[in-house]
Amino acid sequence: MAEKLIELKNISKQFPGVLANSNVNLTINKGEIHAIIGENGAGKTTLMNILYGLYEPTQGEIFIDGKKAVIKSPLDAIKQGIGMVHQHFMLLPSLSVAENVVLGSEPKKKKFFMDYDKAIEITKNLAQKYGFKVDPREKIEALSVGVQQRVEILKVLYRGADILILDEPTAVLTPQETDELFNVIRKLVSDMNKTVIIITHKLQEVLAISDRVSVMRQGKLIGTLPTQQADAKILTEMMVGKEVLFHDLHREKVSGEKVLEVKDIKAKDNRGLTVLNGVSFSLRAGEILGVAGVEGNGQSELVEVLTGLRNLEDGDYFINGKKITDVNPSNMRNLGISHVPEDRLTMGLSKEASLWENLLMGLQHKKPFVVKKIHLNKKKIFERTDNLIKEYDIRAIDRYMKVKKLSGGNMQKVVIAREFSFDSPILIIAQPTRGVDVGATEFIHNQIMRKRNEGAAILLVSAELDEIMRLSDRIITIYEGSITGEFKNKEVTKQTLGLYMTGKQNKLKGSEDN
Amino acid sequence: MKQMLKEIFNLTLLQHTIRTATPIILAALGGLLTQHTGMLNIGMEGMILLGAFFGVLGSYFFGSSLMGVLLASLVGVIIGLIFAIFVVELKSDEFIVAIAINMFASGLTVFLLRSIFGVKGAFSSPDIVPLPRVNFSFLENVNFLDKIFNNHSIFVYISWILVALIYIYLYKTPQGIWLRASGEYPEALLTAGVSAKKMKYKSSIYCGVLCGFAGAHLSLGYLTLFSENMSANRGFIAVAAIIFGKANPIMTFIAALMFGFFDALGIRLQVVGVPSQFTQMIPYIATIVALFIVTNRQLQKHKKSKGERELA
Amino acid sequence: GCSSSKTQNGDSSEKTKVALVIAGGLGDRSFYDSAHEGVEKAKQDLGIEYKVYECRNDASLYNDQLVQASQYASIVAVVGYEFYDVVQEIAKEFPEVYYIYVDNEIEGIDNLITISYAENEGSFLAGALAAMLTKTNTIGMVGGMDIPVIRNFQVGYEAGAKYINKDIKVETIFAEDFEDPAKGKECATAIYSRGADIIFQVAGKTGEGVFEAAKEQGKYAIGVDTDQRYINPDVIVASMVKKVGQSIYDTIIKIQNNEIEKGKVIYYGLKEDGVGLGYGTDDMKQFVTDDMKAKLDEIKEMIVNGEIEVPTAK
Amino acid sequence: MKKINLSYIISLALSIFVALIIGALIMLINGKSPFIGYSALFSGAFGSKYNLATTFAKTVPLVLTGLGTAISFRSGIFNIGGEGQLYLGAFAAAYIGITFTSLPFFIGIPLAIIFGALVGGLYAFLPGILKVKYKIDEVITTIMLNTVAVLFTSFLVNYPFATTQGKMNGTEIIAQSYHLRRLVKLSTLNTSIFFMSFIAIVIYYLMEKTSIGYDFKMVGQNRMFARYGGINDKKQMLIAMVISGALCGMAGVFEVLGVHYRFLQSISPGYAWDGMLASLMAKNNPVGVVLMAIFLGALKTGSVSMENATSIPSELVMVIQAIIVLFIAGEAGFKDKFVLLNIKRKSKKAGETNA
Ligand SMILES: Nc1ncnc2c1ncn2[C@@H]1O[C@H](COP(=O)(O)OP(=O)(O)OP(=O)(O)O)[C@@H](O)[C@H]1O
Ligand SMILES: Nc1ncnc2c1ncn2[C@@H]1O[C@H](COP(=O)(O)OP(=O)(O)OP(=O)(O)O)[C@@H](O)[C@H]1O
Ligand SMILES: [Mg+2]
Ligand SMILES: [Mg+2]
Repeated sequence: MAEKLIELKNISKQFPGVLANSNVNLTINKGEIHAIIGENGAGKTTLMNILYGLYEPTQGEIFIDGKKAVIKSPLDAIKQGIGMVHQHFMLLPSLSVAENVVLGSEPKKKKFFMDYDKAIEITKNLAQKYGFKVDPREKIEALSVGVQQRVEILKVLYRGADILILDEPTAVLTPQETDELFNVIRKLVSDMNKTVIIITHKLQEVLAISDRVSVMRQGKLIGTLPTQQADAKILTEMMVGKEVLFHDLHREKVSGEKVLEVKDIKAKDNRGLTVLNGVSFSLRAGEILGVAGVEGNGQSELVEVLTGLRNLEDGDYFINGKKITDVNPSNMRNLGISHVPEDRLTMGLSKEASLWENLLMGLQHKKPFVVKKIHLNKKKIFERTDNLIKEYDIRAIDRYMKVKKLSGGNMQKVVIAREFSFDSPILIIAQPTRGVDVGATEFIHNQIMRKRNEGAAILLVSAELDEIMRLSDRIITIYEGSITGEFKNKEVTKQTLGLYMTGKQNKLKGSEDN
Repeated sequence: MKQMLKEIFNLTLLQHTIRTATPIILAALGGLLTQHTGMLNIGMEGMILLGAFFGVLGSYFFGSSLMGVLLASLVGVIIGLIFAIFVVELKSDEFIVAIAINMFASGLTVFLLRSIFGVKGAFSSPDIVPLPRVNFSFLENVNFLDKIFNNHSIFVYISWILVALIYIYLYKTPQGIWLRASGEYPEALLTAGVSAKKMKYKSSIYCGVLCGFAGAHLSLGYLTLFSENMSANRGFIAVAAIIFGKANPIMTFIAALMFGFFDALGIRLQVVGVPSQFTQMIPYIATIVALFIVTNRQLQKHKKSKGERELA
Repeated sequence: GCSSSKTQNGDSSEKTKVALVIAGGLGDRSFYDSAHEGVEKAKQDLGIEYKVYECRNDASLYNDQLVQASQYASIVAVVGYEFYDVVQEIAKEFPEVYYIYVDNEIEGIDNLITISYAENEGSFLAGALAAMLTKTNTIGMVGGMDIPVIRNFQVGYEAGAKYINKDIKVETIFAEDFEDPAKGKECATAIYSRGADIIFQVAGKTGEGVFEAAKEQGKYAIGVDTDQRYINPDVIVASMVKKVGQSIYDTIIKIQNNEIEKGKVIYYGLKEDGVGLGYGTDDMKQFVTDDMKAKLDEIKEMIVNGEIEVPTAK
Repeated sequence: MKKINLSYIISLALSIFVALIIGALIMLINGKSPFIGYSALFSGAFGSKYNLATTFAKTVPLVLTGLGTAISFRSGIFNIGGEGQLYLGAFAAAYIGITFTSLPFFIGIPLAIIFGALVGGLYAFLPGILKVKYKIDEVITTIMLNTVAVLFTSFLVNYPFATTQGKMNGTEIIAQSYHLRRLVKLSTLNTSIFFMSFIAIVIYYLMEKTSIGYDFKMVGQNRMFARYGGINDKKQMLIAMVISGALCGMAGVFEVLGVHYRFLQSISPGYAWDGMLASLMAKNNPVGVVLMAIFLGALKTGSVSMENATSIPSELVMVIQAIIVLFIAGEAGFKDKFVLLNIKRKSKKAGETNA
């Protein structure tokens, strides 16, 4: 019988207007990997934030090793040996890796000054010990999310945590990175007998790594069961409360015109380094072209170039065969491009604005939503808003609700709803289901496929190979700013894609030379 | 012509520069701390004024300028605390709180001026003990060093030392890192087990103290009197210096000196017959021009370095 | 504001009510305070009661304060050139109220007597004195702002100095601020550093800084409006006094005895003793020797009987 | 939506109330009667036709500068330069008024208003372009340009445009045809209040009901999002800045045409700052700005009568005003703290019942 390490006893958390957790009882055993799953807004993060001392529960108690623990602040939690890797990274972009790792308990010299050399040494050693590849001197802002994640984990380990909480660690990771992460986690548990709590929306991950799994719904803990006894179907039902059918997506035969084409385009990233050198491909109506690639190989910039958000340094860009000279966002929108950006919070939405305002963006100068040139036609606007809320089943109080109060899954639905409602011939979609729960993911996939079947040309960028392989008709792999391969979906395996994504193989040699 | 330039550009110009810059430097050093914790503090105007008044009060009653400074800093602590409570705890708009503090300060000082000293407008008295002046004998034998750097009021030198200290504090100590972090990404700091609120409080209190110094220097070092609203917009100039210096102590220091320099220049140009309205504009226009040049250069550099990376 | 407390005590029924409306605020230790002394004196001697209405240099209050004053008092003393427009309007609205308007010139409104001071004449003497005291043949002046009133001081001052010594240097700086002593100090320091050894300040609170500079440099300064020597007898050798209080006081009496000629401008120059030099009290160290004073009286005479034509600023 | 506003009004009223209580204490400590004090304050602001008029006369410039601030702040560009724009706008109007003296009012007045607005707008364009094109912080530049404008107009009225009658550091009186009619005897309230109301409605409409206002708001809230949505963020910021400047310029125009009938060297006692205060306190909501402007105007006139009628010195009144402002700033915070307390209390009960 495993020994109990943490016991949460009927924890409740009331936010203004929302009961985020209600009478949750959860037990974590020593040395186990415990998965927590649930829909967006189910209360997972809140519960963990309570355990980590970020929120004070409105009710309930926490026991660690059978003793009642008072955790009023993260510091208390750290002292209790708890460490948390947060859903949204908690790293200071302007500081170096080392500075971030030791933040909060820095090594000192002359007991007043920060000892940088020591910090760097510490970080090096830690990284070696756990087999991470990171340069302690690099600034965070220069790192890919994958690496940033490792820094987060180093942070936790540096503070000597025995209990690691990982909130959606894989949401932003590539398959390779996910595998690496899981290896680390297993190592931590087996070799260093640490205990891990992991939150994720991806069931196959749960089944792959966890010993036990707890399911939350609407703030309540529905149940905990050993992973052996679980499968995707059971867990989904527990999460959603009803059966979700994953029938295959219905794919119609559509053969459309070539609507978008780029020839040998080049672009620089924010630091002025070339991240796209000579990318060429074309996109037909009624097809989904998947772009597979490890984060940071230029796919983000590719999307920004195509949507006019980043300037095109070199190369040609055609839409419906016409060469585009003035590439800017409003122009591209007028040319019929819709865009689901990879980062909804900084680009896809205005958190402070209401639902209707967020859904209006892009139409505010178009009839019938504006009349007499500038007058906003609220009646029409609200009509549309409410329809979209229904159609895309966005869980919100009303059309006036501020978007920041929605859960991530619903935030994403807002973006999808807006962009899809334009009925644009071209859709450029990046990371459509990042951090989104199963139900919502299924819903979004169906919407994308619907668009395709209606004859839209869709460029799909995703770090999730499964997603790409489920939706795409064709797949191109991108590595270090160049296309390394192109495949018909059915004719390629994950493994092969992996090779091309990591540059280990390259069909179109020579495209790199220019 | 040559004669005229001689009359303008002489050692007194630099003395004047240093004197005028000092109160701005002191206040700006405080303001840049709150700036780093994410609070733009235009309440420094009022904080300086209070410092000036309580400096005089302390010096007058205890017959010691040190007591004046202590009292001024004490009041600074209190006002800093109030600012923090409203901005950090009650999440009030820092502009409004600052404006309120400025109103409060100019009201309160006038009120106390009359209820304590029984005068309105201004109070000066031989019993106000001024801050000591410092004289380095080793400088005396080099004339221009002597002229420029010798026998200023003590806070002139303190302000220079503080520039260095605060620079070290911000960039070389854990505390400094936390302080900056609390502005850049409070949640990150919090999850690392350090209270961002606490750092914001600290910065606000430091700011109060430094503005207290600025005020005390104004009323006990620069002058030996108190007069209504004698802070005369130095708080706002300090804000400008901070933004100009991107809240970096050294850059801010330079910005303040620059302002002092052009102020001195303005006054001297008047003596050679430029209409006063225009000479008094000089510091303000100069600041804008300087900003333009600096930022432009940065933009150019950015472009250039981009190019270089290209080749690499 | 403050002084209105004086109304509380005593039965206000038969007492004449006087209002003092000032453009700035009390406590300038010069112009406005001098006016305040006048009404205070009237209160002591004539048993009137009064209230002070401060506008604190807020243009939006000139009208309001004047109206409130007119509703309260039967005699309203209005101090500050700023009221030029407003006082004319309001005076027409309250024909039963007497207005004593200080520091400007308006004729033809029956219930409005204006008092105009010949600052230039007083400043002429100040200039002459400065010229006599200087050992460096360089004297200075710090003005609050480059505005007509102040320039009127300036021209008189320079003329006076030149009268004593026609190739004397007069350095003038305007601080463009009446409330910044620190700036005043810098202006003065700049002038002293250019060889001047005596400065005439016409800059309100900014002028306080001039005295500080004089003290620090061991040089001389001349005060303004009231006899400011008491502020620092060791460096302030004299003051160009503008007897605002006195003139208001006199006018109140005239009004009470109906000796007033309606709608006239009363000039207070040297002749009327409205302006002049103040040497402080005898317990103070005197810098101005008796023969200097004699010389100054002589000059005064010549100005009074028109032998000397003092220029005016425009 | 409506609900939120209501709760906001309530908590606002509460915080003002608390502030007044503290003010009362201060008066008591100084041996003054709060009742006399506050009744004087109130009647001074609203007591009679005249007082009411005076209050509204004060609000005209506050509303205009307040809306100017609101529109720029909402667009994410911070125009602190209202004071300077006001001075130049005022002078521009005066210039028209003393130059084209023969124009009939129905041409002259609009001309003066438009020219004043234009000058104010242009003066705001400068920091605006520096911001969007050269990334120069607009807060500094506008603060600096304030002083420049004040000094420059001061030069103009003391040399080239100095009046010849009386000692006044101002321009000549503008031609009769430019004078806006006074509405209430003795008070300076004039027809500019109608212009002001009209402009306020236009700005309200612009900010709340139009696509332009929508663009402004989106740019201010999240520039990335705005650009992504196809809005030209830089252009919007620039436009907002110019409108802001024009409004502040107009505030100056009306001081000349309606109140002083000439440009005065110190024509504004910091209207733009009070306007900014109004805008901040109203969270840049146009309707709120108008209400706050009226509130501040009333506070100003009221406190003047308060210090005249009672023996409460002006500086004390100022302290009380400061406290009121402070508590208005604290409003949101107080509310949150209060709500949280409630939740705690409730859930405690719940917990007990559960157990
Ligand atoms: N700071 C907060 N203020 C108000 N309500 C909150 C806050 N944090 C969470 N909530 C509410 O609590 C609910 C649960 O939030 P929580 O983050 O725990 O969900 P989650 O399970 O982590 O969702 P996701 O899977 O998207 O991360 C949310 O739907 C939200 O409405
Ligand atoms: N001020 C707030 N009021 C109400 N709910 C909030 C507030 N802030 C955050 N939330 C909710 O708290 C939860 C936690 O916030 P968080 O940023 O983790 O969103 P999330 O749902 O986890 O999104 P994602 O999974 O995409 O990161 C979310 O459900 C969010 O909607
Ligand atoms: Mg979460
Ligand atoms: Mg999530």
